[in-house]
Amino acid sequence: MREITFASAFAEAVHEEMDRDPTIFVLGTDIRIRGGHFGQLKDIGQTFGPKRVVDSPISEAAMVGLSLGAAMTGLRPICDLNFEDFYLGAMDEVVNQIAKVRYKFNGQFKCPLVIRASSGAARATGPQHSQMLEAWFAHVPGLIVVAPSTAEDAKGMLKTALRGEDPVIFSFHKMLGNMKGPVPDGDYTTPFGQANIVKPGTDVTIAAYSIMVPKSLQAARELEKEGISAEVVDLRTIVPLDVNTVAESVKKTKRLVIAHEAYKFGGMGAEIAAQIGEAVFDYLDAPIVRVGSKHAAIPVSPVLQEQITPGKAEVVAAVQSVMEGVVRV
Amino acid sequence: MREITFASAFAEAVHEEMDRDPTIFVLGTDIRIRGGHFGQLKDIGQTFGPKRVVDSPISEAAMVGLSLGAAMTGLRPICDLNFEDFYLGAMDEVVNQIAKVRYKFNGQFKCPLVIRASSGAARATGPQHSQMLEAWFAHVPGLIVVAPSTAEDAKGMLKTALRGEDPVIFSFHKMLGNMKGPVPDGDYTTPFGQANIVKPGTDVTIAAYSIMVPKSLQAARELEKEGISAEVVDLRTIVPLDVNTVAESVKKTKRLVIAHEAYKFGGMGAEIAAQIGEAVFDYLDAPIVRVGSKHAAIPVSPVLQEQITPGKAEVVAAVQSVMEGVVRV
Amino acid sequence: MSKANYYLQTPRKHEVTSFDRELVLGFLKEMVRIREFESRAEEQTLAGNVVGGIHLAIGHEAVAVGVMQALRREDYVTGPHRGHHLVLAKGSDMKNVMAELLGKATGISGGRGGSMHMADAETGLLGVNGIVGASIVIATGAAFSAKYLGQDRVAVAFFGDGGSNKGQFHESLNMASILDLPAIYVCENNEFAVETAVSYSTGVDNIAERGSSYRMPGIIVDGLDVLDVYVAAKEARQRAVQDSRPTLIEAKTYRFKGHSIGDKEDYRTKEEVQERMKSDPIFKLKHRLEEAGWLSEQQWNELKSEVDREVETAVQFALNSPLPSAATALHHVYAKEMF
Amino acid sequence: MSKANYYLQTPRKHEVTSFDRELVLGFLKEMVRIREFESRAEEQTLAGNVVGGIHLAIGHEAVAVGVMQALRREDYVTGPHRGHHLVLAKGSDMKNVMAELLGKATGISGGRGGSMHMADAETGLLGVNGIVGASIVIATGAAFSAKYLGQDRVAVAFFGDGGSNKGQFHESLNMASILDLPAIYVCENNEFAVETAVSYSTGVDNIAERGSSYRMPGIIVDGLDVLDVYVAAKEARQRAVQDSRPTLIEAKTYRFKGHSIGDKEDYRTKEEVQERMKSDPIFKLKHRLEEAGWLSEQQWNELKSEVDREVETAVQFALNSPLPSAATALHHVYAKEMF
Ligand SMILES: Cc1ncc(C[n+]2csc(CCOP(=O)(O)OP(=O)(O)O)c2C)c(N)n1
Ligand SMILES: Cc1ncc(C[n+]2csc(CCOP(=O)(O)OP(=O)(O)O)c2C)c(N)n1
Ligand SMILES: [Mg+2]
Ligand SMILES: [Mg+2]
Repeated sequence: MREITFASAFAEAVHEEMDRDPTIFVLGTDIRIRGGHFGQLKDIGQTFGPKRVVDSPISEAAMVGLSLGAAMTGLRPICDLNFEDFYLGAMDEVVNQIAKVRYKFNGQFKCPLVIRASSGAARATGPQHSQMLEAWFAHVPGLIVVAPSTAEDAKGMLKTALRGEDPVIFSFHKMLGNMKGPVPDGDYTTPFGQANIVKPGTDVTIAAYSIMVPKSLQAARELEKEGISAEVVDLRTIVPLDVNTVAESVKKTKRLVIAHEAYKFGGMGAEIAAQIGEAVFDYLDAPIVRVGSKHAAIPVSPVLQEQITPGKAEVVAAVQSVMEGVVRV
Repeated sequence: MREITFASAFAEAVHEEMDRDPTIFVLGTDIRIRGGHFGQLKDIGQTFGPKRVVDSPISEAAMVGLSLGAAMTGLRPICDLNFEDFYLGAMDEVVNQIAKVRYKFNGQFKCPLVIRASSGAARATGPQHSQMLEAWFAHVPGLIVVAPSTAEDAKGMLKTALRGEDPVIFSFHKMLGNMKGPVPDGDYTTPFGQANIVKPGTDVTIAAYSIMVPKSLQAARELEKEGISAEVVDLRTIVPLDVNTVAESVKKTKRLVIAHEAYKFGGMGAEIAAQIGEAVFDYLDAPIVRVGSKHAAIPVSPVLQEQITPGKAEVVAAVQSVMEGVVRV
Repeated sequence: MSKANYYLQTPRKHEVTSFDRELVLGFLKEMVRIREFESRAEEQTLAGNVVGGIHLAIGHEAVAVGVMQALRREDYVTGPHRGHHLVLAKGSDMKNVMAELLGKATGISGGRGGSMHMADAETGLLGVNGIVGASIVIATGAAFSAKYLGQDRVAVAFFGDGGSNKGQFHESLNMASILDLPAIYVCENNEFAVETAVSYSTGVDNIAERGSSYRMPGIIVDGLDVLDVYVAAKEARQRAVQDSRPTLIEAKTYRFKGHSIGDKEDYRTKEEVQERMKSDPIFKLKHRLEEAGWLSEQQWNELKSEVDREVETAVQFALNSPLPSAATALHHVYAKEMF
Repeated sequence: MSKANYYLQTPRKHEVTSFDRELVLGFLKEMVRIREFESRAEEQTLAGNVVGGIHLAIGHEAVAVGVMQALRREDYVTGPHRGHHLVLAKGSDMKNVMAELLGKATGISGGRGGSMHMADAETGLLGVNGIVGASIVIATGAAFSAKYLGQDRVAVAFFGDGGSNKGQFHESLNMASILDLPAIYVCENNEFAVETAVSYSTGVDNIAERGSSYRMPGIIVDGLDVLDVYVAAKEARQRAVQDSRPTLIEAKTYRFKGHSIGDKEDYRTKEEVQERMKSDPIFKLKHRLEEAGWLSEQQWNELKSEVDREVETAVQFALNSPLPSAATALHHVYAKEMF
């Protein structure tokens, strides 16, 4: 299979879907020429022109609100918010409006749109350009939340989003953008709510999503050398959340580590741990351990950032601790 | 001890602290004459006048942003946001600015302010006037999050907030406002980060906060009749979170139910369950069960609302299920 | 991009006889329908039958009717928390509107939304809204959609004087201006946001002047004169569909009732309200029609009793309708049930 | 409440000799300091020593210097992502500013903030900010504080043309107007927000005209002429402290460099930039001083080498400073460590 980057796979999906469906348009800051801050949609503007690729003023509330009004009236917006941190200027639109519009009006309106933003920390992205808010969105009924980790899923899940009927929050981790992976030729979609076992193993389950999937795979390879066989589950979507696949894996391995880059405190890891604790309580041989960022804003200094955000080492340590049955993290 | 309402106790604290400290001011919509939507600060405007009790235009971002700028330069704002749902128009100010200002500037500035809002569902408050966002705020380093359940704590914790150096999110549940409770005479403060065992018991621990404390106490009384002795822990603050008191209780009771009105999915119950699962894994005789709202916006219809938000019955059912060791909720 | 310039226009007086008689009689009837609906809604609230608080639009009738009559059915409308008049004027069945207030299954939003969350896919009503400012952004998107799809359609956002101080107002009007959207922004300036006077909250003499920040005409209309509203809205609709340019209309009106039922109204005097009620928009139009010889007492009585029958039918319908089924509580969260 | 009316003022030309000579020579030096700092910051970025992206203010020097020189040290300032010039002009030690760009422990924010998060409690700099629009709300609060405490102090918010389309702009300027705050809002209109031209993004001819929505003077200044900026800022400060009224200043400038380092700048031509650089604010002031006989070649050379020494010292200081200690990563989240 051909290998392309996560970002290219994402852009391919936009291209193909815009070709297919004339009601899809893109709204974003600096999107028409530059293709967005990271060039994530380079060439889209040239291909589809200013009617369908619309440069926005810096007005996040209006961007998201416009997308809602458009989605209620027959269009399918892709709203590119640039950095995930910029959602914070449009939260009323996302939470009080988009998430609720179908429900509160008793199903009279749907809201098929995608909001994309670059999430997570890259080198020195600092306190206001590094956040991961998926746990927030998961706590809001009405939103679909996806956080793929591979080029294949980026493309397939965006297509699913653009053919679905619900609002989708697409978390695009900055550090995944340039990662390459195999992507099938031709049209395909990736279903929501199906976790993926990306590496089988027998001793411990590592459940992760987004950037922590490749980091967990690195950790698993390192653990292999120590004789520990880790099964790595890529959750892929946060809402819907496929806890079953994790539970089945845990029934086999008896141990679970959950890894995400968002803050550990109040993060999705807690929800997964709580659900697994309920679902397969009797199978667990050790407490579930969570890996996530420590509780501080993301500092610019790489020395400090490394202390706050988790990497391969933290996953390895967490696995070692559950293998010993002693919580060290 | 005299008995006064939660709302009066809150207002007493504002009165006394404003008397004590001239740098405290209140900013809110319809606050000067009416004392806020629920009259929660009635008479404050008359007592302290328009310099210190400032009516605001409907401009939540500027209200919170103004409070931040004022707090950085020597004042202690009490920003009254009316309904917790209205935070959504000021999230950038709360999360990207207030929560981070001390950290990102390396401790050069502090941000001592309180934001109060009415949270939770009352009869027919509907999709945009019923939210509880404490799990969101807990997921943001830099914020203190308090959700008292008694008049005594409302007063004592507001005083602690107004004498502290950190930004405090004060969750004031609508249904608590008129509940009466004993309040000591004279000046006192209630510490943050200390849960309170409001009813001792031996068979099961119920950890709750805000409105779910009185509901859990009702549940405990009902369970008493079935011969089940529940220990009810009022967490009081969400950040800092006193997991130790819960853990100690669980060591004794071996069973835990966590109850909050916020959505179960992605709520604070997950964090508490995950931490208890790590801390006292070997003591647990049954899976931890969480009680929280079901995953839908809060409908106006009371018939429907009752299906979504939890009450005494859901707590009773959850306790019964952990007593049987079978999860039914 | 065409850049129509800002200009400020002040209220105009139109001869009632310069309009079609049936049209104006229709305006009157629509206004009376709203007034009677609101009176019964108040009565039902005091009787304890309404779920949740409601905000009466008594005093706002001419704004809703004047604008909606200038629109076509396919045009989109959004509104704020105070919106019964908008829902009715846009054409929803009064029975379902009343049923919604009572939280019934037959309500326009199935009882899920209540007074502040009514929408009607049939009439292009994209919803009134519990959040101040939200109506403004959503209509902007609908206007975008109409233009994108090449439809002869406009989108109208209603909002209050208080709403004009939200950031969404600024972002939306700027967006509509630079994207040349067929949008109409109608500020119902009733001089108060709850207890807060517009003269205190709003740093400009006329909200319509804010059009100048967006190269958008600022049209002040007498919101108690349905004819002035109607003509301005017609012109704005024309500007929207022909030039694809937005308009800001400020309708100066007055809230004859409290902010919501139970409001003690200690921010204004009874005398002030009495004085202002002399300009009752229904009374004024009725008077003009009578003067023009276009409305006899008998016609008025017929109109009234027709409306009374409709409203009574709506109240009975609402009272007799079933409550929503508890089993449906988790429907419509997503396209397919997920939780 | 005093309600100073809106008026629009256009750029004014001032004779350089109508100012104090030392003052104007000081302006020149401050501007050169910024320019040289920025050049070295660019060099350090290309050398890989800077942590994170930076936004150079080359072309914006006259705005920062003109405004700051009109302020007192105790006045508050906030700024946006593009802010090195503001930090330096407000009086922070250049060494700590450069060290911050390099993410060092000696940086003005201890390496936690980097280019977009510099603040200085000593100079009243309440921070530049990574979020467009945030500077505007925060300064509004500082102005509130100054007035509340009865201090002879003003607060100044800097922001870009792009920032003027954020909701925060609207909410803040309205708030400052109705509360009569001693605030100055300075829009550095450099014609672009990243690739997006102000003529596309902003539905008004001059951002200063938006003052009319808030009964606030809208003052357009030539942002490449430090004297025009200085006089307008002095007047605005006076209006703030004497009348307690806010001012909106739009400084028309131009960004001589890319949005951030690495910007391909395919949204404008090289020729356009060359043409605009003929109005270099430093070059222009130097020329006027020379014409007035107030600046000899020798004086210029001395000034330049003084600045060069300072900047070189700053670079060496930054390069030789230690990195933050990993052990401090969880400090300053709360007043006391909690997690
Ligand atoms: C964002 C937001 N802030 C505050 C409120 C609470 N609130 C509801 S109505 C209202 C006053 C609105 O005034 P205005 O816009 O003038 O409309 P009116 O009620 O006068 O029709 C307020 C403050 C809200 N619903 N949404
Ligand atoms: C709320 C928000 N939206 C978007 C961005 C991304 N961003 C950073 S700078 C910038 C352009 C700002 O333009 P302008 O305000 O004119 O300032 P300039 O860069 O020209 O100095 C953008 C879009 C941001 N930082 N914050
Ligand atoms: Mg009003
Ligand atoms: Mg700019």
